[in-house]
Amino acid sequence: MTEHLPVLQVALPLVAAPLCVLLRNRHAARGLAVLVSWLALAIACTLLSQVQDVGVISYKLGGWAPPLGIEYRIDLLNAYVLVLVASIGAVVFPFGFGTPEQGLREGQQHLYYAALLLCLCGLLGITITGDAFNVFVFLEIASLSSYTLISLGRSRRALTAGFSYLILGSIGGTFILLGIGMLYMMTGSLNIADMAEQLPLVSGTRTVWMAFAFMVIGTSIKLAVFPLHQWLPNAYSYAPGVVSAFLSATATKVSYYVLARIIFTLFGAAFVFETMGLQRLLMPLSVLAMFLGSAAAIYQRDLKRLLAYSSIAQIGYMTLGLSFANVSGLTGGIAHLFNHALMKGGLFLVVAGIVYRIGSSKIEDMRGIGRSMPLTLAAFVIGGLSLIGVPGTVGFISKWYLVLAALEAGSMLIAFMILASSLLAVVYVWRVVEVLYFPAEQDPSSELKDPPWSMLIPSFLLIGATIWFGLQTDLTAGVAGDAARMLLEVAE
Amino acid sequence: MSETVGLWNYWAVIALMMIGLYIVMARDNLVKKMMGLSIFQVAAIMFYVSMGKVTGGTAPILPPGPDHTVLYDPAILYSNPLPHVLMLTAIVVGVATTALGLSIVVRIYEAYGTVEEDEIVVLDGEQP
Amino acid sequence: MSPSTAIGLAIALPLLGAVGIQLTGSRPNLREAVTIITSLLTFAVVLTLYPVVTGLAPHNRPELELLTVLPGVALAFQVEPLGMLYALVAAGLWIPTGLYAIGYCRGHDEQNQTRFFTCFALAIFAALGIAFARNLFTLFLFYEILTLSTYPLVTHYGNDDAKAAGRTYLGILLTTSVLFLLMAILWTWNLTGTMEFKLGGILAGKAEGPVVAALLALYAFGTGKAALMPFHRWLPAAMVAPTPVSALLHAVAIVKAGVFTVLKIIVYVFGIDLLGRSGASDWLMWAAAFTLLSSSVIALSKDNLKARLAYSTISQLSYIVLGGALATAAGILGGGLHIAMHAMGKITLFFCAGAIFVASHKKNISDMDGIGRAMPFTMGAFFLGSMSIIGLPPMGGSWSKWYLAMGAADGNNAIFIAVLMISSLLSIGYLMPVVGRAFLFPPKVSEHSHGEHGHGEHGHSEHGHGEHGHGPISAWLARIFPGFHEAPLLCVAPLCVTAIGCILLFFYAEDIYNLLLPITQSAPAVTVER
Amino acid sequence: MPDLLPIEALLFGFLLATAVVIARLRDLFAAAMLTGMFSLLSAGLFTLMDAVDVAFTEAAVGAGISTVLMLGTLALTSRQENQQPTRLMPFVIVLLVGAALVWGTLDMPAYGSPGTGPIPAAGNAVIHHRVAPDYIRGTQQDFGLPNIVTAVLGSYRGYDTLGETAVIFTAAVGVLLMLSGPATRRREPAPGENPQADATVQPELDQ
Repeated sequence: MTEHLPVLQVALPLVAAPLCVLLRNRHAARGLAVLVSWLALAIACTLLSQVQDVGVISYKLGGWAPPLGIEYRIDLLNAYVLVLVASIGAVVFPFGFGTPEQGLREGQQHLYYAALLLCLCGLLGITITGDAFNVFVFLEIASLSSYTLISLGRSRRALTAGFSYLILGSIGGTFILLGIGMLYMMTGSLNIADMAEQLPLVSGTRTVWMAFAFMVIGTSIKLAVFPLHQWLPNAYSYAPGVVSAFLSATATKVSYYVLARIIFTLFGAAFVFETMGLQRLLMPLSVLAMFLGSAAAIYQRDLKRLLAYSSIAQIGYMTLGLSFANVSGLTGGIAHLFNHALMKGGLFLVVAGIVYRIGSSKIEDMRGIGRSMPLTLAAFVIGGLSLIGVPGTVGFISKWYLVLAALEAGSMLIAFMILASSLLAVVYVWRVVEVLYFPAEQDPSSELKDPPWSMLIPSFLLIGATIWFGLQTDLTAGVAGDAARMLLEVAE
Repeated sequence: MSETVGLWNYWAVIALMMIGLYIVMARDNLVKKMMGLSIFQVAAIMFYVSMGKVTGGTAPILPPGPDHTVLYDPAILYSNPLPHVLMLTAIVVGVATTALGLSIVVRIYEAYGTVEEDEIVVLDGEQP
Repeated sequence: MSPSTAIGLAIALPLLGAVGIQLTGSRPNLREAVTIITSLLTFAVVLTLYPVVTGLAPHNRPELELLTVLPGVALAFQVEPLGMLYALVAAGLWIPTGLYAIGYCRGHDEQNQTRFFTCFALAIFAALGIAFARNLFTLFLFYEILTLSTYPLVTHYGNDDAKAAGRTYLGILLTTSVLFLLMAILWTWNLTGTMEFKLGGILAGKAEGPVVAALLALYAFGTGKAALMPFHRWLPAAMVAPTPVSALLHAVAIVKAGVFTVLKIIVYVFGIDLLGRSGASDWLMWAAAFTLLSSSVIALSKDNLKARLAYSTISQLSYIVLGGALATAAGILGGGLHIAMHAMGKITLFFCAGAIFVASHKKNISDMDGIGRAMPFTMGAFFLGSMSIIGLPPMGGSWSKWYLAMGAADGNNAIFIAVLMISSLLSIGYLMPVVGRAFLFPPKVSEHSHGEHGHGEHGHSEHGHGEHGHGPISAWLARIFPGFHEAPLLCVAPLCVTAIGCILLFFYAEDIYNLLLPITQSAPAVTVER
Repeated sequence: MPDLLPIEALLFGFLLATAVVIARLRDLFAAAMLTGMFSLLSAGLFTLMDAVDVAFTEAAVGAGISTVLMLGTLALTSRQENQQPTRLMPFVIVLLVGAALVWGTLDMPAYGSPGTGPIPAAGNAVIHHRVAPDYIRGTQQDFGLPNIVTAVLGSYRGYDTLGETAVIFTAAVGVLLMLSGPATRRREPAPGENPQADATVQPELDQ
């Protein structure tokens, strides 16, 4: 049984999705989705511990040996991402259990859960597979379901947001497809490990350079690397709350994983950073993202939009970590992948709870509600402190590694910039905290109270995790460090 | 024949691809964007199929052998079957994207009364 | 109780107290009992550590390691002399401040008292964490907790003024700590591979010349709580808060956390040897001297009593920074002594300012003519506190100034003796007129009606409390001293205690001196006995 | 077979012309018909490139289903595209991307080149020597099926096919969710209002 866990990881949600449609009952569908997400988490955790014990797991689908057949190849990095995606799913899916799903019409809910499960399946599939074309297939499953989920938002602008994402996402997906094609043409293989072996023989060709460029650009669109981020603010602002939480915590993270895989496993750090000089482009763009994303967040009037812009800045931290090409930087980037997922997922859930109570995500409508929703306020403050990077929270851990990486790379300036940009986070987080905390001129309606426990518990699980993993970093920074050393082929 | 002459096929594919991409980026009409996207995707498929072609080769179908079996004859030159396999999937992905995109377009028309992006931006108010 | 347990208990008690206060919020008397009992217990636990520190050799300090956060970076505590002193100050002064806060809040009918006392306890928790921090990470963690836990206190009134003050407060403290202090910590880690405090410094041999000076600048300005100019604005801004908060800020925990951090870093990260030898701290002496003199001058110009005291604090903090920057044994000792002396003196002054406000609703010094006749205890205490701040015997403050001057002389920086003298004269200039006006000036006729008005208000809100709210003792006092209009007993008693404390410190300064002496052991051969 | 070259060139010529016309046409109905045409032409091209399965699928799915979807959408929305100014920026971007791609082709194996062996090198069509021969041989040995594409699709890369099915299913779920959306959001055009060519719509805030 355990040897088939890799395929179960993906197949379970894939099979559950049509079941949801067949059930045609929202309670049953939701129950199934929650159950599957928990099982997926259990599988992911088992896989991670297996990888930690025995090293790389290779699962040959249908028994065909790679490069002939498709291989699932699980090492420390993707086991870690699997755990992240599955845990976010396991926490987010039960959010608001028992309350009516927002913005959905009667008779749609089971389809909604099918789409959520498909998205989970797609993201897990991208992460686990060791075959380049298979990445594309699952990328499309994840993308199509996320276009749908985003378009389900209550405002009509969700539709345009979903459509823009569909256009940009498809362009990105096709770019990745072209890149894979060119690599296949030059190496004759689709298996990532096999490709990586063949690539050094042709790494001087213009075709491979273009393949690299197209794959990086395609992934960067999905990852919302500045300035390819335009789809993100609208998508996360207008999507249903749970979807924003789920996607912000998983979709960009998986894209980051793909980018790391392309850079370090497929092409190799030497090619990417010495021949192509990617860091010369990625580093300034990341720094710009950190500042412009945060600066834009300061001026937002909608809380979800604020968080979305903050995501662009946080993605800047992650790509910055990548661009240092040293162990500390990569550890910081990979750790921040996990950490940012926890805090942003948690914050979006908190906002979803607020929206459930007051029916709006506009900051001006939230004056003084912290008085009647103390737990929500507390969760928001902790999540916000994490975004800022206050010690004792996960944000600090990521920042720690990133600044160290900058110092190791001899760049005092970048180190200062990382810290300075976190001060912008202070501004946008505290702007909201002030609105929530200080009483409104007129008394808010006294019936207002914290959202139901089915919403509070998932929010607090993620927000609490930002503190837990801020002090206990074996799973995050520890595994991230091991993964970084593995990718950079540095001995411990 | 210099090596670049043998690449004209790819260049034609790239030209098609770029026309598709141009339609996606430059046109405001959402249906037109979807048309551009499908041209773009078909061109990408053409790119793959082109690389599988072997001059003098034949379609990757084995000839029948005796007793309802098939014959493997190393002398027969086949075009590469793998790009074909991949592109069957890609075509389906393309049409799935088109279907979903168009259904969102229908909903946008219901909500806004238009499928022109510039008008939608105006309707959405000051924020882009 | 083993010393390790005592450390954990000392830090955990205020945290538990905060939880207890939150839980008993609906029953004020019980809540106040929790505050008082917790503060007494905490102080008792901290006291048990005192003999441990004085009795053990420097390399054998009690420790408590909670968990490893990152490889080589632990959340860990250790008791050493400087931290012991700060812990004693923080835990010790929590008792009178707590009592005073109860009196003040009741006398003033404050809103959200539960939140107030919870955050107060949390601040003490953070302060003790800072005091016992074994490494830079732990120190930074609790430093930030201290900043955040005091934010609700500073913005207690929740109006626009409070909001603006909160922004300044949080803005400056977070900006400096994240941008400079964290940078300095990470840089130190990058240079040395450790964050553990070590007598003699961890940077010795790892950094030279300009790097040391740059690091010191990052540390000194990064510790925004030390209020070195130009990062001092938060301190006057925070004056919008209730007076017990000001006492907490100025005397008990916050600013002392800042100067304590600076001293601790100078002693345990740089090492007195390194700084003394390299001259990397020369600029810091001048920066401190500048802050010291200019804020004294600003204090002279302030009519609002609390604002004047705030600038006085900024000035006095720079004495301590200066002591550290001198990087001589006497300088460090003087700085350390001044933490305790200034705390006792300034808490007295703030208690007095609050008592005046509670009793007569007066904020400005120009309105306080003749107030000493109605409030002899308060103004008497104010006089004693002022003497200590100025540095006149028989007050504790005289010792710390003496050692600071010695430190300046030892390090061939005699010019700073002159700076200290001038500053002392200036502090006479801004403190003594308050006492003079209170006792010597007759209440002005035009002010009298205002005073009557204030008196009427007082009779309306405070006097009532004095007679009915605070039981028979107050009533009895009011009967035997009919001309007095003192604040409630819970306000006046603590300030009398701390004023007496100022005098006691004069006589017990040697104990503090002996406590601190081990940390200067690696200092240049110059000693104070010479 | 050099004699095929002109036919392929002709087809490409038709395809390019169709694409340009689609880009320029403002009658969306005609444009939709032309996309069907485009798919058929490319199906023809695929046949010439020996990709009969792809050609068949493209003809059925691309020319058939896609066109029907487009026409259906047009029936529900508007059939005419607004006049709009030509934009320079997308043109520049497209030109740059195209130039980059062309530059990238310069080290590719020539079209139709059979390649010289399993060693990757610039200009060597290694794809015909790694993996693919195993599929051709394996199809006969492992399955005894005539169609190699079907064999690979069903077995070696069967998992992609499962993914493909999942993609269709995802799209189906998406379309169902979209088209059965909450009716409250439907906005009926006001009486007499022409939903098209109404460029002077007043800005209206959402909800």
